[in-house]
This record gives sequence, C-alpha cells and structure tokens, in this order.
Amino acid sequence: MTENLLLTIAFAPLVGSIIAGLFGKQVGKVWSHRAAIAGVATAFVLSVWVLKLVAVDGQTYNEQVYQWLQAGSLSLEIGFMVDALTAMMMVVVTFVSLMVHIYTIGYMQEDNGYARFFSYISLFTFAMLMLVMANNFMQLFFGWEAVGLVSYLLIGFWYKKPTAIYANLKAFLVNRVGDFGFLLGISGVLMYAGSLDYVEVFAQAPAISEKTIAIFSGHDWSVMSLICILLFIGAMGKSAQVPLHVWLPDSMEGPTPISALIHAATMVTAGIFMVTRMSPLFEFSETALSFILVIGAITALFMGFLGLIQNDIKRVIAYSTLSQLGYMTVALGASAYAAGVFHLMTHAFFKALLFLGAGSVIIAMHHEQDIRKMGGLKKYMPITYWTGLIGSLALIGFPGLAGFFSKDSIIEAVHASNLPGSGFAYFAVIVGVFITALYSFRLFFLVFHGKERFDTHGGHLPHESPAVVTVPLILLAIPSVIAGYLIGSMVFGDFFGNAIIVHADHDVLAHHAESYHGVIGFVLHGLTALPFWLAMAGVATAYYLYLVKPELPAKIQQRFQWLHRLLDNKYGFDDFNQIVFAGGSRKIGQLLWKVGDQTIIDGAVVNGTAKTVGLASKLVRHVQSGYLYHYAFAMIIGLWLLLTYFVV
Amino acid sequence: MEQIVFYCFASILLFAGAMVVTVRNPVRAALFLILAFFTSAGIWLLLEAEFLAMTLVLVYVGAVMVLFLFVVMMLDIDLAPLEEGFAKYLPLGIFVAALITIEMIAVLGASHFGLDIVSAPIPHPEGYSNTKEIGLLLYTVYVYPFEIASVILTVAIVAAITLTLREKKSKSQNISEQIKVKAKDRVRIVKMESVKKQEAES
Amino acid sequence: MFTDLPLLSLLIWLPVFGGIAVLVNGDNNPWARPLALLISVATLLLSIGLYIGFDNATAQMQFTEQASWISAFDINYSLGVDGFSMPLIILTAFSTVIVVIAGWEVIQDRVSQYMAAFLIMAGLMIAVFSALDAILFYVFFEAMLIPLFLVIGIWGGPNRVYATIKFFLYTLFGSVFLLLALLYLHHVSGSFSILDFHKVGLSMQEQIYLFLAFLIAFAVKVPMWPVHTWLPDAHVEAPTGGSVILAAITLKIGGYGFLRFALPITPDASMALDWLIISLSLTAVVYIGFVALVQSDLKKLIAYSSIAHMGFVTLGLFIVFRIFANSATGSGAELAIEGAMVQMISHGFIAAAMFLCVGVLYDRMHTREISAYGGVINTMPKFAGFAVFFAMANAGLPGTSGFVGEFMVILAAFQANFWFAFLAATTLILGAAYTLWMVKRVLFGDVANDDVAKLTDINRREFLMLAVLAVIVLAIGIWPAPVTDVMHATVEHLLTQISQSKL
Amino acid sequence: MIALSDFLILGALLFSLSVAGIFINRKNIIILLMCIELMLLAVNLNFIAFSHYSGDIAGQVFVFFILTVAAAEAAIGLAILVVLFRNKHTINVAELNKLKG
Repeated sequence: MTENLLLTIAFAPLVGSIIAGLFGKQVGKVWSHRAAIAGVATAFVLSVWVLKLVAVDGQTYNEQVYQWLQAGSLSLEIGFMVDALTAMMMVVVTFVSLMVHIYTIGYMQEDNGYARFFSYISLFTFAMLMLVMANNFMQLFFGWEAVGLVSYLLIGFWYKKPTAIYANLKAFLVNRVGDFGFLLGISGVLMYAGSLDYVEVFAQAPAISEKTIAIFSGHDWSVMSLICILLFIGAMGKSAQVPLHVWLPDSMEGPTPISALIHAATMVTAGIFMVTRMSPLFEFSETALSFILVIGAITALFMGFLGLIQNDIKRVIAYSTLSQLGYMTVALGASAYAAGVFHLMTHAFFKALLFLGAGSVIIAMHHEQDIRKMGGLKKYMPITYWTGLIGSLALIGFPGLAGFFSKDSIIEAVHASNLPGSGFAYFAVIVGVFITALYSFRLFFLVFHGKERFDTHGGHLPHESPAVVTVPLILLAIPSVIAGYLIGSMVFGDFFGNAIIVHADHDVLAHHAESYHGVIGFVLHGLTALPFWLAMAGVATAYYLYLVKPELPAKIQQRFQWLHRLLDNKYGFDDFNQIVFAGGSRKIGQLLWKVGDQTIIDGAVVNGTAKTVGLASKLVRHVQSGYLYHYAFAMIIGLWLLLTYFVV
Repeated sequence: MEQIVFYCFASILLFAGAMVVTVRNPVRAALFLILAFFTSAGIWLLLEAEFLAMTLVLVYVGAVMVLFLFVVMMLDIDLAPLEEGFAKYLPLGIFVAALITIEMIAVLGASHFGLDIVSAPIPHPEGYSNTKEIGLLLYTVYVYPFEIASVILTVAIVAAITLTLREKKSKSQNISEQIKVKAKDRVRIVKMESVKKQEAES
Repeated sequence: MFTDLPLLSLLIWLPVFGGIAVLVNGDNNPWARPLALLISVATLLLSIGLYIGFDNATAQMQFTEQASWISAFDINYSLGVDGFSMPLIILTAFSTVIVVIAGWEVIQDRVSQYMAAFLIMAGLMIAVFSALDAILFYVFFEAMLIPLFLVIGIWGGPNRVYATIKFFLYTLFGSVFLLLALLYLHHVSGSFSILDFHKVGLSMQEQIYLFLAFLIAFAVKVPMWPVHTWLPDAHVEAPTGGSVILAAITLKIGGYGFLRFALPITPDASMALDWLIISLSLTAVVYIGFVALVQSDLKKLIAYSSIAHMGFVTLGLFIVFRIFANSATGSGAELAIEGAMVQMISHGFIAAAMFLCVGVLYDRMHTREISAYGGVINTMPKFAGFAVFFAMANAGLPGTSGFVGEFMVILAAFQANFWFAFLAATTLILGAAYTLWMVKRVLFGDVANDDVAKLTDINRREFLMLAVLAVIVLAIGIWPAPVTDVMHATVEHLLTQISQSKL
Repeated sequence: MIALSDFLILGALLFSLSVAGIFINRKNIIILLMCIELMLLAVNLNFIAFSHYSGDIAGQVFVFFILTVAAAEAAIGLAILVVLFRNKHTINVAELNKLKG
C-alpha cells in the first residue's frame, strides 16, 4: 500500500466534485456526471484493492502525508491509517456512493441543479473517505465536519422549499451540538495523551484511565469516562441518537439519493465508526459503555414506535434508520464493536436499497410521498417490488438475509453483556424486532399491495423506473442478501485484528464465537430463536391490519388517541427544542442585547457619561452669557478678590 | 508750592474722570477724557517725566482722542437704549468702586508708601534729560520690545484699515473681456413678422 | 537581497506618500484608482519580501532600522518585526489591496480622497506593527485613527456622526491610559525602547497599574466586553472598505498590543489578573454569541460575530498562565498563543470577506436589513456560493482558516480548565446558529420580493476579490503551518519572558 | 513734599472711578472703551510715580510701551466698533451676544 494509492482514493471523488461543481456549466450535464462517477468508481475499485491488500495480504498502513501544524512539541499531521476497519468502511462508502451516483442520473434528470448535485455527493464521498482514513483526531474532526457541511448543503438542495432550508439549518445545528462534545473530547485527549495521533493516544490509554479530573470541585471524575462520554456526544449528533436525533427525520427534505447515501448508509454511521475506532479508549470506561448502551437502547426502541404512524414513505424509512442506528449503538455499548460495525455494513446495503427503492416509487408516483395514496404497485413495478421485498426482509432480520446475521449477533451480544443497563437494552432490542417488522411491512403492504389509491393523473399509470434506477437496486440487493455470510470472519473471526480492541471481561462476542459453527448452524439456530418469531409476528400483524382489515388501524388510533398524539408529536422533542432552545436563546439574545448592550452599556455607561458631561456643560454654559458687562463684572470681582487676598 | 499744584491737578483729574463716566453724551465724555489726559500730563511733569507727558498729550490727545471723537460723531448712535440701567447700577458701581478704593488705599496708603518710608528722590543734576535717559534705555536694553511694539502698531494700522475698508466696486477696466465681446453678445436680433404690410393691405 | 533595503520604512512610507500623491492628483483624475491599486499592490509585494527574508529560527527583531527622531527626549525612529508583527503587516498590505478593489466602482464621490485615506491608513498601521519605540508606536497608534475617522465620517451611512464620535472617543479614552503607562515606563527604564521595557523590573503594584492601563487601551481596540459597543455602530455606518479595515486590522492592534506590551512588560500582573481577561473573553464568546443571534442588521450581526471571535484571541493569550500551572504536556501554552495569532489572521480574512459580501448586497439593494432579503441565491448563485463558503468559515468549519484558531484555542483552553473550553466551545453552536440562520434568511428560500428578483450576480471585479479571499481562507485551513512556522521562535521567546517573574 | 502714597492714592481713585464707570455705563461700548483708557491712565500714573521715587527710569519705558499698545488697542477697538455698527446698526452691548454658548 502506498501513499499515492490512498491519495488517489481520497482525491479522485474530490476532483470529480470540482469538475462537476465549479465547471459544471462549461462541461455540461453529461460530462459532469461522467467526471463524478469516474472519480467515485476509481475510488471504489482502488478501495476493493486496498481491502484485498488488508484482508488477504494482511498489510496495514499508517503514515503521515504532511504536517498540518506544529506548536511547541505538538505536531498535528494529516495522514492515513488503513486497517481492516478502514478498508471495510472505504469499500462500503465507495460502493454505496457509486450506486447512488448512477441512480442519480435517473432520479435528478430534470433538476436544474444536476451538476451541483453530483458535485455535492462526490464531495461527500471525499469527506467521508477522509473521515474513515484519518490517522488522527484532527483529521477525523475535519471529515466529521465536512460530511456535516455536505449534509447541510444537500438537505437544503432545493433551497426554495422553506421546509428544506429549515431542516438543513436544524441538521447542522444539532450536529454542532454533538460536535461541541466531540471537540471537548478531543481537547481532553490532547491534554491527557499529549498527542492526537491514534496510535500514540491508544498507547497512552491505560495511563489515562488511572487519572481523575475535578470538574466540579470536590468531585473527582474518571478522565477516561469524561473523554469517552464527550466523544460519544459527538457520535450521538452524527449518528442521531436520542436526544440529538431530531434532525434526521427532517433531513428527508433532501433529494432521495442523498437520503440513501448520507442519511442512511454512510454519514450517520460515522458515529458508530468513530466509537469503534476509539474502542481502545472506550474499553477503559464502563461508565461510558453503559451510557452508550442505554442511549442506544432508547433510540432503538422509541424511534421504532415513531415509524409506526408515519405516512411519508421516506420518513418511515428514516425512523427505521434511527432505530437501526440504535441497534448499532447498543452493540457498541455491549463492547460488541464487530457486531455493530457488521450491522453498519449490512444496514448500509439494505437501507440504501430501501431508500433508492422508495425513490423509485416516488418517481413513479410523480413525487408523491404519502403512502396512503399508493398501493398495489406490485404489478407496475416488479423490479422495485422484489428488491424492496429483499430490503424489507433483510431489515427485519429474516434468516439467511444480511440483516439477520448482524442483528442476531447484536441481540445475542446484548444478552451476554452484564454492564449496568444491559437488561433494559436487551428488552429494547427484542421488542424492537417486532416493531421493526411491523412498520417495515406496514410500509411494504401499503405501497405494493392492496387497493390502488393513487391518482392516475388522467390515465398515466405508474411504470417501472429506467435502468439507471433499477440497476443500482439490483446491485444493492445482492449484498443485502449475501453480506451476512461474512459473519464468520467479521464478527466471530479475527478480520478486524488490532483495529478493534475488546477487554477480556467485556468480550461478549468471544463467548458466542465458541458456539458458532458455520453459517448454516447460525441460520438454523435463528429459526428457533425468539427474535425470528417476533419478526414473523410483526409481519403477520402488519398483514392483518393493513391488508385483511384496513379499517382497523383507524379504530385503534381512535381508541388510543393520547398515544397517537404522543407519537405524532415525536414525544415532543421538536416542540421542546423549538421553544426552549431556539426560542430561549433568541430571548436571551434579545435580553442581553436590549438590556445589556443597549440599556446598561450604551444607555447608562456610554451615553450616560456623555449626558452627564452635557448636563454639567449646560449648567456651566450659563456663566458664558455672551454679555460683555457680565465678563467685566466677573473680572472686577476677581480683581477685588485678589486685592482682598493681598490686604488680608 | 508743588503740593498746591498737585492737589489742584489731582482734583481736576478726578473731576474729569467722574464726568467721563457719568456724562450721558459720549462727545462730552470724550472731551472730559481729554481734560483728564491734560491734567495727568501735568501731574507727570511733577514727577519729572517730561517725555511721557509730552507723548501723552501728543499721542493721546492729538491722535487717539480725536479718533474717538470722529467715531462718536460719525456713528449715528441712538443714545436712549444705551442709558438703560444707569441709575440701577449706580449704587452697585459706587459700592464696588468704594470697596476697591478702600482696599487699595489700605495697601498703597501712607502707612506703606508715606514720606517716612519712601523718601523723596534726590533732584536730578543740571543738564539731566529725561528724554535722553529713556532713549538710552529704549535703544539698548529694550530694543527688541521696542521693535515688537512698532510691529504691533503697524499691524494695528493695517488691521484697522482692513476692518473698516468697504468693498468698493472696482472701476477698473478688464481689457481682455472687452476685447472678447462679440456682437451677438451685445445685440440680440429678434425676427418679427412685419405687420405693416398687412395693415397696408387691409 | 531584501535585507539591504530599508524594507520596513519603504512599507510604511510608500503607501503614505503614495496616498498623498493620489490625493494631490485630484478627484476627477481617472488615474486615481489605478494609481492607488498600483501602490497597494507594490506594498503587498514588498510585504511578501518581508516573508521571504524572514528568519524563522530567531526571536530577535528583524529588518531593524534605527534613527534618532527627537533626541532631546531620547525618542527614536526604530523599527523591526518579529513573528507576531510580520504576519499582521502582510495582512494589512493585503487588506489594503482588497479595499482598493472593493471601492473601485462603488465609490463615486471623492475617489482620490477615499483611496488616499486607505493608503495612508495602511502605512500608518504597518508602522504601528513595526514600531519598536514606544512613542513612535503611540504616535502611529493614534494617527491611524484619523483616516479611519474620516472614512467613516465622510463615506458613512446616515448615522455616521454618532458612530464616528463614539468610535473616536472610545478609542481615545483608552489610549490616554496607554500614554500614561508608556511615560511611566520611560521614567522607570530611562528609555522609550519597547525592548527595554520588556527588561525593566517592576514591583507588583506598578505592574498592576500598568497592566490595567494597557488593558483599558487595548481592550477598547479588541474590543472586549463590555467596551465593545462602539464596534457595531462603527461597522454599520462605515462604508464597506472601512468595515473591512476595521475588522481586519484595527481590531488586531488590540491583540497585538497585549502581545507586545501587556504580557511581556507586566507578566506578574497578567498572571494575577488573568481571571479578569479570561472571564471577559468568555463573556464575549457567549454573551455576544447570543446577541448576534437576534440582530436584524447584516453588518451588526457580523460585527458582533467579530467581537465573539476576538474573544478567542484574548482568551488564547491569557490562558497560558493556567496552562503553566496545570502543565500536563507543555505544548498547550504554545498552542494557545499561536492559536490566538492564527485566529487574528484568519479573522482578518474572514471578517473582511463577510463585510465584502454584505457590501456586494448593499451596493445593489441599499439596505442591510436581513428581512429585506430572501432567496438571493436564485438571482445571485455565484455570490451565494461565496457567501455560504465564508459563512461556514465564520462558523469555524474545518478546512477553512476559521477553524484553525478556534480549534487551537479550545484545545489549549481545556488544558487550563475544563469550563473554559466548555464555554469557548459553545461558539461551535452559537457561531453556526447566528451565521447560518442569517444565511438561511438572506440567501435561501424563494425570491422574497421584486428587489431581490432584480439583483444581478457579482461582476468580475467582485468575483476576483472574493475568490482571492476564498483561496486564502481555504489554504490556511488546509495547511496552516506556513503561518505558524514564522511565529514559533517568537512564541517561545514570549513564553520564557512571561514565565520569569519580574518581581 | 508730596509723598509717593499721594500719587498712588490718586491712581487708585482714578482706577476706582473707571471701575464704577464700567458698571454704570454697561450698555455703551464707547464709554466702556474710554473707561479702559482711564484705567490705563491710572496704571501709568502708578508706574511713573514708582519710577520717580525709586529712581529707575525703566518704569517709564514700560509706560511708553503701554501707551503704544493702548493706542493700537484703541485703534483696532474703534475699527471693530465701526464695522459692528455698520453691520448691526447698534453698539448696544446687550445685543452683542452672538458668541454666547
């Protein structure tokens, strides 16, 4: 592996982005997408090569490219680190990105911002690659923020839509709250490790775990817990964990391809990746792991509920994404990093598939996104239907499909964990399986089966999407099926090697590895286990409610109005944020400005001084009457006083 | 003998001074001021300051006071408003003046500057010239102040003239402008319908 | 090659005399603009010569010049630069070029006077940064205000008189104390050389008084809370060029003053009173962040954001004592000081760019009210691209120069105290909130009204100046090492100076 | 013999008279000018008296200068007066307060 190879991988998409973005008008639409796709394709092919070098030849890479900055003895550098984790992420990112690029040709064909869109998604690919290939925290933060920027730009891609520009601002700010914690965490790392380089920091981890810090005087906190929780706050922002999840559903305002690429497959998993990458640190803090476990469990369960009542096709999938991110986080909390990352990978494939499928439906429905106005699309859109079915089954963890392997290993890992909060987490992930199946197939049945409720626009029947749309669907469906068979090496094997470090007393996966005897056994075992039956129950419920008795859901809704309202308000997070944070800070701002700046500083102090001087001068001015005889009088009186002084 | 002259002059001086400040008519006041200058010139002679006494008469009476008179007579002054408050401020004026007088006399009176303290000077020898002495001092020690004084006088003259000079319209010719004039600037030829013809026809 | 020339004198007097030449040329002269541009570019080139000839390895003053000025009082014309002043000089020269370009078509009234004012100001500011004699510094420190005063007073907005008087009185108020302090230091040290001031021993009480005098003088310039209220007013009324210079350079003189005077001359007092500066700086970051959020005037918003950003500068400069006390790794102090310097330089570019963006809009719409805009991106896509970029830089996005300084200072602040870093890092949220909310209201959305619909995109001149700034902002963000390398030796020197007690 | 104090008291009286004059003629600027002349006269008298009694001729030189300056002052004062009257048609001090703060 050479520096040039890695530089090419990272910068090929950037070059494509620059060509499409800055010279889009000059080179035209076709060359814009050709440039962008060429860049990403190069990156993908080379990434596969890198994966081969890592997985087969066992090479790793960790070198600096250039020195970013030096201050005192501290040197901040830009460099690449490639190990199994990085290589896997690179392949996932570039593969999904490539699919999305191709898909975009069809999806955005008539949009004015065609070249701009390609520029953004290529830029995103670059940023994401920088994030995963970083060998230090600074560069990680660069990629972290850069993907946030592109996400901001893409959510607000249709800048005329008020909801879109509201959503992108919200997304950026909520992410910034996470970054706030993340940056503090990085500062902590620098303070206690004296470096930002991964290898050096990880080497220091045992030493750091001994230290304490008194944030509130008198209370000594473990430095490692503090750092890890701060870092995880960053992950909460990016990976949309409760309570920083609020931006993700709104981000569906952006075009569908980026919902697939950024808000399902890659960017939102950056938090998961980051925590996994930091496993040498997190392993030293059970407090942090517990915290992660609980947050993940809450997200997995409660965000799943929200998916049940959404009617926007993309929002259902978005809540599903939230819930699945919760699963990954739970895995991290249980120290089953490999399982978390494995789920990240399988999820990237089938969720991208679902999103792109949703996009295909949306095209067919002429940009109608309400699932109540769809139905019976099976016969019009066979490819979309079948790929959608594969995606949905993968999502609910149907044995044999990708999602089954990853989700099952997470559930087993949580079951085996004995950290505080693991009991709740186990409950959450188990219930989550049922919920996932329910909302997934609710969506599936409402869209593809049942009555045709759509408006035909005067006889225009929906039809299958063009090849640029369906080919990526098919290509994504393949790994959605087969990716799970990698479980042997990725979760239970030593594929990740030193990239993930787990302490022996947390190593829940090792316990399972002993009982793992090949894929077939795992699948067979899955067929008898509780999650499978829960998932089937979910599917059956969905079938009954939405196909057999379609009038029933409305009745249930009538009956449990309070519950529906609670879910409809998304537990009140949005209202709370809007009133307390957005409104509150504007109120504080107004108060500080009007009272602090204008009244006290300017009014009382600055202009007050001027007014006092003015007042004094006004008084003194009366002496200056302008009448000669007053002055003469004053002079004579002065003379007299002088004389009197001499006499006396 | 000297004392009689002194008291005589002194009383005239004080009388003239009093008249200057009280008399209503500025012309009369100026005339009384001239009287005051004359008498004080006399007193200065008693003090053997012949040169200054002459200067006072020549410069002040001859020049400055004449200037005053000119101005007073030249300006058409409405006296009535100027006399407002004359009686009103008289008591205060007298009071302050008296106060100052008393205090000054307390300082300058006989107890500090009487004959017994400051004896009369020795009379100057024959052939002593006050003018020559002043001249000697003026052109040696005080030559710079003297020059400066002369500059001040010159400036004063210039200033007085420029202040009072009226902007007169120049009667001089501007030859170039006269030459540049063209006929059409001077004569405007207006075309008119001839009316006579019609009258004749009708 | 460069060391033979009196480079600093050239840098000071070329724009000053050039400015006078432009002024003498008269208003109707078509050469006023090209001449001003020529002079400013020449100055920039000369200042780059400074960079080339600069020796990174030493903390000594370089390019020194010495001549007797007022020998009776032992006042010298002595110049020199180190790692702190050199980048600021280049920044000054660069900003002047930008200002000249920015005023090219916009200023139609008294062009030569406008150009001359900025050229002369550039010379004077370069002199402030390179003066090594206290009185020389003071003279230029004050003289620099005059052109700025005129610029705001003549080409300013409707309420310019109030703003100029406020600005002038505020800064004069501060500098009186500076003069007193300098005179006292002369009394103690017997010299007016700033370098001698650095060496003179002072008792704690003397240091406290001197420090407070410096604080008042420079806090007004920076400006620190609560003596900041002149800045929004001055910015709002100033013409675009005036705002650019005000934000890019004038504020930096405050930070530079702390580096050159307060820290090395009164290290013990700085240490004893660092809580004061730190709390004022953090107040600036948080308080001003909130205030900026509710501004309805574009320029005011950016002005407030400038104050918040300058809070990072003062924070970075004064946390070093706490870092020494906590000294975990030892590189935190360098990080803090260099972070403050980088923040100053980066803010010079970003704030300039932001004000230029507002200027571009103002030239077309003649209003600065945010509510008058909306959907500008529809009619001015190129402009919107730049504006979003600079807004992101203002919000401290990694990869732009705005990130570097903030990042360094926050990293260092954590080493001083967790809560310092915590409060400082709120800028991540607040900075993004006020900047991007403004972007949302001004740029995004559908075309808000007919005026916006009639807007024309930026022309080549505007494109050029924004593009140059964008390239620099990006370059510093991607590779800040060239900026920080020049100051390493000087920072080390300063740190040894301030770590030795003068008592 | 006449004592020095006699001259000084005469000067003092003359001075007081002019002070009183300034008070009571507060409206008429011409009389005010004349009072000032009178005041200067009193001062000059003191100078000459002291000069005489102390035998130092320098005192008289000062009187000479005072006379010079007073003449200049009178000339300019009157010139201003003329201009003033020409423009405002009054020399009433009560109306000349344009510089009032």
